[in-house]
Amino acid sequence: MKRFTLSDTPFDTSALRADLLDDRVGGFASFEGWVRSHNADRAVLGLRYEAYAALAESEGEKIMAEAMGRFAIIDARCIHRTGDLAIGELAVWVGVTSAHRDAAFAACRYIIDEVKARVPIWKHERYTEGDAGWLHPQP
Amino acid sequence: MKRFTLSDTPFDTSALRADLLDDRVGGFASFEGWVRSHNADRAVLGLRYEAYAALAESEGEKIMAEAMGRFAIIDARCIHRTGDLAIGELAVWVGVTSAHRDAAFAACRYIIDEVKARVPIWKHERYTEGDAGWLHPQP
Amino acid sequence: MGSRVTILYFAALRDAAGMASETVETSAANLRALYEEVQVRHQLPFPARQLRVAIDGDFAGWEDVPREGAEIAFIPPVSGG
Amino acid sequence: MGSRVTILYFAALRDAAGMASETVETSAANLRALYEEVQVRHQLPFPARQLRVAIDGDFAGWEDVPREGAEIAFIPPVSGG
Repeated sequence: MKRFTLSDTPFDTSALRADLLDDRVGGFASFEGWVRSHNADRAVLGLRYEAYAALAESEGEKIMAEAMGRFAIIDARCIHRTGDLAIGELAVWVGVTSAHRDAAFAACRYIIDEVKARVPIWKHERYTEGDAGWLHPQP
Repeated sequence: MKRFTLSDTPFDTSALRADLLDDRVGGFASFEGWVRSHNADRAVLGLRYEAYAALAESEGEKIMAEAMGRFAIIDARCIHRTGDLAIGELAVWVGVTSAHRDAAFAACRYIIDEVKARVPIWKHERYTEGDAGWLHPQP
Repeated sequence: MGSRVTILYFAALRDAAGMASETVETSAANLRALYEEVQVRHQLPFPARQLRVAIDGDFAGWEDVPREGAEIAFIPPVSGG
Repeated sequence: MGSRVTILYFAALRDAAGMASETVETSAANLRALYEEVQVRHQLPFPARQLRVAIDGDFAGWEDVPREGAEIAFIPPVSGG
């Protein structure tokens, strides 16, 4: 079963959430990254995510397995968009279920932090001033 | 505007989430409490939440205002069910938006923790063995 | 000279009291003394130190005075979420 | 005796190289030396220490040898999420 997926089209979070329904679940924590109109004080028109798909999927799946092992959770999913996105569109979704809320929060945070740090996906922003560029934050 | 509400019927989380859409939002953190089939090793048939509604609403609203003041968030909502709930039903929902994920996670956690600790709502569980009882955890 | 107040009971307190509310005449000097009166009468299962107390929909202090016409609630430990 | 390898370029590396991939014959002793070759040729904007490197879809080490037929990717700092 795949817990991490890339999607080149908008995705439906309610289907992802429904996939995690289980009557042992007491806590469900989720995180969504949305495309903002501003980043680092620059007005953004839209953006594009590019991935090295094969490696992104295997590294993403590794992160999900780490989360399953480190936290007392029941299940977890993460999906990340690729391609062109407009302001307000959903870039990434993480959902985690557990019996108790501590583990759900901790695992949800772990997954989004690791995905942002390790999965080979790159953001290209277009600005209202006409220029554009890749984001390559130095660690 | 009310950020905290009680609901005596099932509620639609997508409408609550849509209420928080804003193009300044980069991070959206949410938490849901679902009715589990087991609690403290006892098999649960279903449960009922009772609230002291006037005080629950004012105390809930106070928690939301505290979260708005303490964290760099854009907005937040919380809704809590009252009445009879079946296994798998949604008991509470918290949603928080922010420019950056740190604040959204921290505020979401603050709200659910404070709601559970301070808002006058009580859970009555019915067990498969035929008995039932109020949960009054000692702090 | 007592005050007439309405007392609200919730959850296990309501089950123990056998009622959701009652209106009583009390000469209790403060809310702690009022709770002690009703605790004895209804055999309520919590000592005051495990409860919070509210007057007219706001949390109040145990030393507050039961004013004429007040709606008083003794709040057992909560279990929402 | 060189090895024939395919190199993948992503994001700012692809823009700088002007291509998404190329197949090259290299006698570089390891992936660090291979990167130094292509960095000079394409004027790539990152030193190796800011990159990660992958072979055939798995993260690899800079001292690994470019095997014949390998697909090698130099991974610039990521910005998903």
